[in-house]
Amino acid sequence: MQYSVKLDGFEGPLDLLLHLIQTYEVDIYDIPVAIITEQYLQYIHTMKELKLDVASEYLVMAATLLAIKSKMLLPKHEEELFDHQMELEMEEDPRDELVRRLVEYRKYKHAADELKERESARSLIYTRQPADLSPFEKEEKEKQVTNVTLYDMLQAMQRVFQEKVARAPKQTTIERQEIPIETRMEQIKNSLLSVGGRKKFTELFEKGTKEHVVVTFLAILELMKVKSINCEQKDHFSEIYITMLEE
Amino acid sequence: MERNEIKAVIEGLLFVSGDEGIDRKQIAQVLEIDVKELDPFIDELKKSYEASDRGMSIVEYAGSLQFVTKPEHAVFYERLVETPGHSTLSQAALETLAIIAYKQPITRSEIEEVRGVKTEKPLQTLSAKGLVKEVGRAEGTGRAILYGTTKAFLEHFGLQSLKELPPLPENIQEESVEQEADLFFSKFQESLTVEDQ
Amino acid sequence: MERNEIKAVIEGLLFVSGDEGIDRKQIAQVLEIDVKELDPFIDELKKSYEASDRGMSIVEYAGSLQFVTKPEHAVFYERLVETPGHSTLSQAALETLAIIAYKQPITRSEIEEVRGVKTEKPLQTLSAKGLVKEVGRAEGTGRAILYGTTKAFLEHFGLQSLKELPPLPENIQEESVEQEADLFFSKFQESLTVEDQ
Repeated sequence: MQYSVKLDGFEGPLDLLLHLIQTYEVDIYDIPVAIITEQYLQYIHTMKELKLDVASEYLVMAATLLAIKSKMLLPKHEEELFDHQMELEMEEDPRDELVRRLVEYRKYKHAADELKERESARSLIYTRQPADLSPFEKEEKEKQVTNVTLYDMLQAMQRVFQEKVARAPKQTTIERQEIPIETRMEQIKNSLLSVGGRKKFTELFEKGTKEHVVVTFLAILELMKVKSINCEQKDHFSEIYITMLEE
Repeated sequence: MERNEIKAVIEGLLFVSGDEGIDRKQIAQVLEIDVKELDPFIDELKKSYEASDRGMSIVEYAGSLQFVTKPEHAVFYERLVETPGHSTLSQAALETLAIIAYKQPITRSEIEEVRGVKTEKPLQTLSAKGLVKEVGRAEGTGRAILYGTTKAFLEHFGLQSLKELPPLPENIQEESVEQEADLFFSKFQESLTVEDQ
Repeated sequence: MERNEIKAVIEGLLFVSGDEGIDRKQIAQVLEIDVKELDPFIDELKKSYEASDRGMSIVEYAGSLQFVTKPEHAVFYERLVETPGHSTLSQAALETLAIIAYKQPITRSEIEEVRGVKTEKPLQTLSAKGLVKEVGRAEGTGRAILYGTTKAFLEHFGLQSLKELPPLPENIQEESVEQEADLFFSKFQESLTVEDQ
């Protein structure tokens, strides 16, 4: 199950941190490191549970957060040795560098949103390809090709495929057989019952098609939500067992 | 729908459909009106383009309507072709050339399958410019002509051999990945809706 | 040359140039008149297309004039299957593009420093789409590639020039944004909590 697709929805550790800061409504300039670190690690953990590829950048950030956290926990009594005024001026907050990066990143994330808006406004207008002007070329010029580079050709290829994709949906969506989630939920319950109410998580994904995997996964989430099943896992990375709950 | 809007959309449709043209049935479908209702609008539009201060006119070939430039302005388009900065290959020709370069040997109908449109004219242009040529015949019935690029093609793009063509961008495959992600989220949202009921 | 003819040819030139657009200098060259003489004609043409019974309007992107359809008619053009929709960029590509747009020329590692993640793939996508390009090499060891935005970038976002980019926000008060991903994770975590009980 490799859903390293955009499933996680985050563009990297900074994006995830911004999300946490927003969710917990904390001040970006005064981040409660302990809480944020804990939440951050929980996300990483969840991603691993989902067998998502956790990019190394996320782990580097986790280490950074832990380092900041420990620096902030340094025994206070040492500080008493210094003049209080001095300390305020001299000592650097271990969070400073991280805050600087977050604020910087946030600016561009915001700019990206603005571009997105412009892009969608732009998508409401249509144009046409330049007309074929070859009939207007003089005979002796016909053999010549100027102002065309490899790059133009690559662009053209790109365009061909874009157009092909744009044309495609009308032809393919009809033939896809959709499995309703409710149906899959029933199937999962029945298959659990048939083996005494307990099954390995991975055994539910035997049919390899992508849609089947997606629907099965969502059906499991839904079954957990309505408390029809329970999931347990003894250790990190060990097999997850699905158990039927009393109805 | 207002009369003015119908007129405007017909003009816009003629414009976006470019050199391919658009037939009356399609226009009627887009506007969700009866084909017969179109006539007065098209006549009016045709007439307005006949004025001497207009640059295009509307022609109808084999049931397909399209904008074309006026013959009396030909001299200006000839000049345009010669202005520096004007690319000498049309977009259609470039696309066709790209497909041939990456997928040769290839038949015309295979090219048309990828592009989704007729490709006779661009192929003629490319042959005339010596960039592509016939390299053989396909097996099977019809024995269609197979096209490939020429030595002049390599020279023009400064390539030693076809192996030096830049690799095709990965995101051509990416598009299908995005569709899968979409499938995931649409399923997921579907499940949320179910839950709300 | 007659006034009507000038007007007609400008219209025709805009038409044949399609989404490539045409700049004032080229138009003047083709007409063999002075660039300054063009303005009243272009203004007049622009104005005539503003009427509600017209399907296109004239816009100026990246210094090039071009015809585009009117946004209020988008729904009709969408019904034409053959018309490719604008492909939209992924979040990763948009972020990368935003950083390049504001900080160009910039190296890949500088972009990665801001984003905090590898940026090879989005950069490839953007290059392949012609939205960014190599604009030079950085000084010093390695002589890393410097990236900048292209004319196609301006066109893609309907900008006249880079100056039209909105100023970067210095202090952002973010309202709480509900994300799909968040829904997803809260679901999942909820389920984990259930399991812990």
